[in-house]
Amino acid sequence: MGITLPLLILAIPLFMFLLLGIAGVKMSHKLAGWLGCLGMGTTLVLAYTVALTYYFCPEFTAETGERIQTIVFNQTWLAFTQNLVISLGFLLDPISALMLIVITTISFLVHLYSLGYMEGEKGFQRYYAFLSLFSFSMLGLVVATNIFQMYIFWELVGASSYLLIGFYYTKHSAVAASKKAFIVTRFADLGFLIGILVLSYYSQTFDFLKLTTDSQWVLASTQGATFMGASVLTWALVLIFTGGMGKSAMMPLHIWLPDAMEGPTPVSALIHAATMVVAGVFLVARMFPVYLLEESATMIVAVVGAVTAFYAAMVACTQIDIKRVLAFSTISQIAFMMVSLGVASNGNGDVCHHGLGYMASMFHMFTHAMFKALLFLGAGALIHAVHSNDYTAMGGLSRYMPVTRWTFLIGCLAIAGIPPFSGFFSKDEILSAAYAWSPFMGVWMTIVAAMTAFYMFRLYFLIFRWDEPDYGHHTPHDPPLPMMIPLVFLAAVSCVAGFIPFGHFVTWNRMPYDIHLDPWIACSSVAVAICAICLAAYMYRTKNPLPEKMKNAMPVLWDWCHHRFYWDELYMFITHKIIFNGVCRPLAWFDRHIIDGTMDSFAAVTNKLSRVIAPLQSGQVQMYVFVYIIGALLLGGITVLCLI
Amino acid sequence: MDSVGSIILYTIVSLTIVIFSVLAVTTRKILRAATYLLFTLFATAVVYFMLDYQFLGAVQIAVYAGGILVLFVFAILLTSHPGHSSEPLTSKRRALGLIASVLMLGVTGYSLLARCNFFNAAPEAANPDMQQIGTAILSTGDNGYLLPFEAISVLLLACIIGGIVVARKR
Amino acid sequence: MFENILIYFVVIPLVMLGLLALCRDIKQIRAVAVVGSLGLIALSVVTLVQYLGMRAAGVEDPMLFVDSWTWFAPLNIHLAVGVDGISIAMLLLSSIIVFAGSFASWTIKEPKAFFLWLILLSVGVFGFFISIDMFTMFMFYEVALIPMYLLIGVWGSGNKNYSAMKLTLMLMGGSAFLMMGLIGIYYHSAPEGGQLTWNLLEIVKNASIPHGWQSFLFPMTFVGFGVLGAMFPFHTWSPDGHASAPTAVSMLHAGVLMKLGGYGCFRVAIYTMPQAAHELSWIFLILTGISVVYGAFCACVKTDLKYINAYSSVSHCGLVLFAILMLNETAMTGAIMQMLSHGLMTALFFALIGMIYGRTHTREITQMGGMMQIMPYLSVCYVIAGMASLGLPGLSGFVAEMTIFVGSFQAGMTDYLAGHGSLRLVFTIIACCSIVITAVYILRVVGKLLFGPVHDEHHRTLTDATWWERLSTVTLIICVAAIGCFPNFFNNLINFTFKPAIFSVLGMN
Amino acid sequence: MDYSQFLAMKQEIALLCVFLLVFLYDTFMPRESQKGLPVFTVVLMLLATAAGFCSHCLGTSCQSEVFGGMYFTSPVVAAIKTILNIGVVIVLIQSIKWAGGELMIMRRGEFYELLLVTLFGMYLMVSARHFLVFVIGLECASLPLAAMVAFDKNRYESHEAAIKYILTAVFSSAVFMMGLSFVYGLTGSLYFDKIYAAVFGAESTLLVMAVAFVIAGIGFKLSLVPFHLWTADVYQGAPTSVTSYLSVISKGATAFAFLVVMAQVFGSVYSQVWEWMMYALIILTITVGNLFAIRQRNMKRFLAFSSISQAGYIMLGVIAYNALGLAAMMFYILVYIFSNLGAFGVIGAIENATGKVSMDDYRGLSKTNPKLSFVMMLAMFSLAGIPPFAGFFSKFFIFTGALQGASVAIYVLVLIALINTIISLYYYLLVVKAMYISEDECPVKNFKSACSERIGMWIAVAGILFLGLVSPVYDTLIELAANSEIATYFLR
Amino acid sequence: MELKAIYFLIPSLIMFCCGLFGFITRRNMIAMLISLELMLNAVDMNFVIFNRFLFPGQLEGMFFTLFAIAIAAAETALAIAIIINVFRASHNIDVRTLNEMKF
Repeated sequence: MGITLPLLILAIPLFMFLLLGIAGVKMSHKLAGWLGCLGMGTTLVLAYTVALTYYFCPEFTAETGERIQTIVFNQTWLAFTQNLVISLGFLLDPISALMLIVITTISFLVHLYSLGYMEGEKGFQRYYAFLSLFSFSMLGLVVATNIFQMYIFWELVGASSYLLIGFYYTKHSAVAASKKAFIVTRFADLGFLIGILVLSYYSQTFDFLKLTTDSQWVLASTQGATFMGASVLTWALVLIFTGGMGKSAMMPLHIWLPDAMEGPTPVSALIHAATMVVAGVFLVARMFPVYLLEESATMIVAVVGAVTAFYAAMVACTQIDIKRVLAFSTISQIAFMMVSLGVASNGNGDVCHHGLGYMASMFHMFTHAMFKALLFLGAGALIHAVHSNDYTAMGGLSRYMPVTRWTFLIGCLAIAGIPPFSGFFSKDEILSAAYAWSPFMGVWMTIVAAMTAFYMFRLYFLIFRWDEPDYGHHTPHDPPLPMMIPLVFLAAVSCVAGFIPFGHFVTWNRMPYDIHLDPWIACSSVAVAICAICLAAYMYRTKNPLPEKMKNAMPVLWDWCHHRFYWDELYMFITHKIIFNGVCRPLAWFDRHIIDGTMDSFAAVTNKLSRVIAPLQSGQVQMYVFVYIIGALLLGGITVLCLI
Repeated sequence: MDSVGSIILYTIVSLTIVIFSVLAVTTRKILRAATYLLFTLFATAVVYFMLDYQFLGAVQIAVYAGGILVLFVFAILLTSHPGHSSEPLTSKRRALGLIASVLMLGVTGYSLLARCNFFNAAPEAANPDMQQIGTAILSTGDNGYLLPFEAISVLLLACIIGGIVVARKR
Repeated sequence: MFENILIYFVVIPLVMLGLLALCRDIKQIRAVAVVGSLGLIALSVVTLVQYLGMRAAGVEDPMLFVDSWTWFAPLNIHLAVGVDGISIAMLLLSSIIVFAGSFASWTIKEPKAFFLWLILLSVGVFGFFISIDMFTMFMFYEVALIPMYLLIGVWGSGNKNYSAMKLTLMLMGGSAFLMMGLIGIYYHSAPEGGQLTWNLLEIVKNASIPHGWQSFLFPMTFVGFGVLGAMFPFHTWSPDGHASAPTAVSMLHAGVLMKLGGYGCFRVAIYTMPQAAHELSWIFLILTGISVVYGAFCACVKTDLKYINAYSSVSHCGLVLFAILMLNETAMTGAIMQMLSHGLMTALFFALIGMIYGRTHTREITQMGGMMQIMPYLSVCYVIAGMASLGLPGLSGFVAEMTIFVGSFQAGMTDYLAGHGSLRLVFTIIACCSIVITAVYILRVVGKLLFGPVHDEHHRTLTDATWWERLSTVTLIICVAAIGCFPNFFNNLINFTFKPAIFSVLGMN
Repeated sequence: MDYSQFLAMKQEIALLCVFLLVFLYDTFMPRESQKGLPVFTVVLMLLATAAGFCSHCLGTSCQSEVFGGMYFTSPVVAAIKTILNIGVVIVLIQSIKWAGGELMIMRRGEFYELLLVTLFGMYLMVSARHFLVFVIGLECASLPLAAMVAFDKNRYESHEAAIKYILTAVFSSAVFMMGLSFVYGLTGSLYFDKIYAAVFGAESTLLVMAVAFVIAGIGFKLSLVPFHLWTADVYQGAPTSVTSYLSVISKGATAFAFLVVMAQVFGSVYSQVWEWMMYALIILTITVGNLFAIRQRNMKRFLAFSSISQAGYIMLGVIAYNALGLAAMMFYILVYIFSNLGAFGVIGAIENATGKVSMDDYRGLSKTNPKLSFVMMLAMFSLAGIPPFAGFFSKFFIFTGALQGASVAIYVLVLIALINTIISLYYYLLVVKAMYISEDECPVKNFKSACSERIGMWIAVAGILFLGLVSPVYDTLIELAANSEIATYFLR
Repeated sequence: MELKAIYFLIPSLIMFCCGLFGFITRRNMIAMLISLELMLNAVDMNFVIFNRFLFPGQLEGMFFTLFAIAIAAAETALAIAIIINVFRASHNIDVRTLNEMKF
């Protein structure tokens, strides 16, 4: 494959960013919007060309059937040492090709959708510029040939996410949310960075191919190296995973994602549902062969994923803001993917169940991107219609917004895992992998799947059924065409995506693999999902006091769930009370009063001394003489004493 | 072995020096101080004579007693009323003076006493005659004092000019 | 003498001084300033090109354009010049900042005197960077210090008398130690009976400073330069000084002058006394490591824009010294990159702060807000500067910091595994933490100052940047981005120096 | 009796000729042409300086010892005399305006005569190799100064300063001569070389006391702490021209003479007796001078304390005890002459024009009198040792000279001295601050200073700017110093 | 009994110390000058004594004294002139009133 197309895939969004960023102010909204769409459209076409060529062109398949990892180009960017070199390149392999498709698709749809959604907003051009920047960064991230390139784009997506969350910069909450998102992920990135440093010290390379193909050999020097009881490799991998946790909003570092919903809804769809937040999953997948080496690291991935999935699902059941529900659902679903990756390892340096987990994770990443984007865009349409994020302002909307309603329903069914929608297939694979790893994990994840179905349909019913609030003279209606097209398209994809023979494209060892449904697991999961949907329907189909009763029955649980288990408050306490008031302020005080005070006190002491010895110069000539003679005598006398 | 006479003379002279020095700086009446100074200077001259430096003794009497002291007396009469006594010393100032002079006496006295060759008696030596002195003062060679002699003339001239310019009314 | 290109780095500013003295009105002054600083930029570019050409032709000398003219023969003092990649990078940086600074002080009051002092300052800076003779180096170093007093005292704001005095005195305190160190080096610059010299290259070649003396002279010189490099606990001149200084002076001071400290530590202290550097670096590692996080933490709670930036400078410049002390090729390269990067972005920051202050007449972030709506251009620039500062890839800060971290970590791990203690490693990790703290205070400022609703309705009437302000900021932004996007060019430029020079000294590689 | 020996004293004779001519002019010229006296003196003095300088250049000022070794001259001695001459010329130029004033009409001639005699005394001091000549030189250099200090008849301070000066000076010379008497008692001679030979191995309590008294006596003129207390009062009270003369010429000559005495008389007991005394004195001098200077508001008093601390730095050249130190000291003196005279030139000009001498009156001076404040600033920077002004070089060289010793003690001493430069920079900057930064409602009005004052200031500025940058001056000095007879004492 | 150098040195030293005491304690400037004369006189005596007792072969000490007497005379004359000058200006010769300039 020539380097032109891949290069263009990266170059066009970057160019669009610069163009819209610098010249955008002078453009009309329409022009900027269409330019953005055009750019992204071109990228979409190019990306599809590249990805499909990769999947279907035999030159990328070895005789064994293994898909070949190809570095299309790799340009040295910064050479730290002979071995440690940051290159900017383009690595084409199954998962990057997959991500190319996902990113460009969703990004293009969001571009299109935003034409309607963002119409008339101040800073429309800026919005498109940032979207392009994000697309560029995300594409750069997934095609990274080395871990440092990934880190670079990792930071860039963080920054574009910051800019987009804070798009409504006049709103305090948006500014705060963007700041929070950036800092929390920054903190995680610190771990990522140190992880990279540790790993690269031992491996003496950043290169993914070197790291993943001969992991054993490259990392041989870590053998036996331990730090505080754990092996160095574990430390490195866990630290790198910390970076992934930050971006993918895993449990202790998830707090930024719900707040990130302050950004425009299409942005949430693109960044905080479909693409950026799965970067953590992508990172672990990318490093998967290395993770295989270390049992405890995959264990941690799995456990963190499982806990997060459950936690997020619980919280999602109690949220009022529909975007928050979706956000927690995203967290939960990404956790599914993490779990899936974690359970792909059998703990002995080999994969478990033919590496089903890995495939399932990628599959779920793909399907989730589609249906979650659909849900977010649907939510966007709703918000666009009623100008509120809370479901309390909605209800009975199925009458007014039929298209939205049906597409939303498809999304809900997909996420709930109802066949034949796409979510069913991918989730089922994950559950299979989890059962294969440990039955407990399987059951746990099934419960989470049931909760997923419940909260999604709770949301659905609350929006489209329940009781109709007073919309006044401003009746809601379906969105305009640019917003409609993406909804319908994504709904269609969600219906059919499950039938893609995903195992033929993406597996851990890049060998084709046939998916087979385990009927027991499939049936059980569908059964619990349907039960959960029924429960949701029972509780929320029409306005009734049942939810209120439930809430009052378990006030503590509800409270904790509603307040997201007080994680935000905890963080607030740590950052404001401990770091700010406990460290920064005392340090600043210390600096001003102790350090600076010392410096000033030199001056003060000098001044004081000068005042103290002033009487020496009394103006009395007899005193002068007295000092003189005493001085001379002392001078001589002390010398005499010293000599003796 | 010195004669008894010279020992007696030494005793008188040294007592005079000590007593009148002390009196000169402690008396309240300024004119008396000048008089005591005169006695001290005379006693010094006597010491010079004792040590066979007659010329020096003569110079001492002529210049000091005859010149400087007269100057003092004139100055005293010019600046203060006769019989006027200065105010008593403050004890603080007196303490300072005592400290300084006792310290000086102690340290230097110790140094002098510690030096054993100061306990030599005076060796016999020829009395320098006037011709010797005169030659030395105008000689340019080793131990000749022509240069200081000329230089001090400049100094004296300068002091005259300085004295005039300072004392002149305008 | 005048066939050496380097000498023009001093000649041009001197000619500018002469012309400025003749200027009658503001237009002429501006013309002189702009043309002169453009000339300096051109000169540094020409030097760069020639340097690269000679390197490409395979010239392996540690320094190029080396020339030496006797000055005080009895003491063997020469006016010796010479550059390597590091100096050239610094020269480029300085000329760019002088250029941007001239535009940033376009409408200063009493322009003639101001520019006279400013250019005198730059004489010192350029002279320092081209010198390889310790005496001339020191002389130019001090030449650069004193104009600061008047520039801050006369054109400054706030508590300017105090700040100017404090800055000057503390820096002179540093140079007191420095002078002692330099003279000490001189007296041991040659083996017994050899010709003593001030020339750094010869000193390094002789390598004759006895070990005991090194451990005395190294701290002297390092502290001496370290004061200017804002090393904890000698950094306190920096916040006050920067806060009171006029815009262009802050730019030049934080942008270039503080680099003199780092450059000097590297070029004199470590270059000539490698053994002591090995043995004593731990003390200064601790101090600089503290600087890095300490400055960042302090910046988190300050509300005056200039204070925030000054503390941020403490943190970033601490990183420079920190990296130098790692005695590792990569880290040192990173240190130089960081000097460049910090120089440019902090100059940009100060320029912007000056421009904002010039409009709002306050620097308290609590009294401002929503500037993005009022002066979008300046605000965007501020965001870019902030992003550079917190290490966004594509801008200069990232490259520099990453090079430092990678290098330091390598050094730290090597130390640790060799059983030399984990100090380097621990402090590397502590220093890495600064990227988070930096993000905190940068975003805090950006959030309070630029975003959010307009705090003071009076601010609504304020105007956005004028053309000269735009020119000043755009120049800096382009440079910041250039380093961020094409780091390897600078990396190679700097790196080439190490191999022949420093690392033969340090006995590495 | 070989009176041709007087011919060896070329510079002294030239000076005395000037003195005589001035005397004759003053005495016999008609009243109306008396106004020409200042210029006449300046011209004569310039001629004398040029003659001395040329004789050096022509190489005729070779080393010679006359009067049985009482008087000694050599290129380096001639050089210091030339340096003093240069300073005197500047002082004379700067004082033309003041001396031409109405108040001085009756005393104009005397002023010049006294000044020349004191200069003669200093010549004797630096050339003396016998203590009697030295004492006469010392007295010659200090007694007429008392009269000069009292020149401002209408200012009470002037009288007060004069009386303080004469009383302490005589006291000091009494102590000094007491020390000399001990030296004589120990060694039996007053010739430097004989004492040098005799004093070695004769260390005793008495010798220590003698050295202490000698140091005190000379230190008095150098105003080393604790023998300095007269300085500030006298500088403040004396007419500005006299103060400037006192602060640079007198100090420079004495410093050189001091080095000669310490090296050629007590050099053999350097480390045993006086090295530590000097350490103590230098530290005290620099520190106390600085501490007092911080709080001064009167410019002349301020410069008095500054000159005290400068004397401490000059003494570093003595303690260095090597040729580098000697050269650095001479260079320091030269630079110090120019810097301090620059400052005094401005002070004098302002005092003559407005009568103001307080630092507070200098506020906003840069607005009204930019050139004056510029000169003042250069002088301050030079005194503080800021490059590229000459003071930086002189300070650097004197430290370099001192550190050649390489003992721990000398490093500590230099470190203390260096730290003191910070304090000194502080107060020098206070002046700059007053002129450039502080605002005042009624600053000194713009005025045009007299031509002579301007010439004086320009010369000072030229010296401040070029003495350091132009290396031959220092190179010559170091060559002279290295080949001088004093240098041979350092090596013993 | 023999007269030794020290026998003369001690009175001379006492004279010097008396001078010192007087100089520090007396308020009258002329009295201070008188004290100074005592000190100078003591120095002169020292020279003579040393010359006589220790180095009888030469006359350096004597000559020094000779010149010192002249110097003392010059000093005194000048000092008295200045004192009279001060007296004219302030009608006071109390040294303690001379403290216009201090600190």
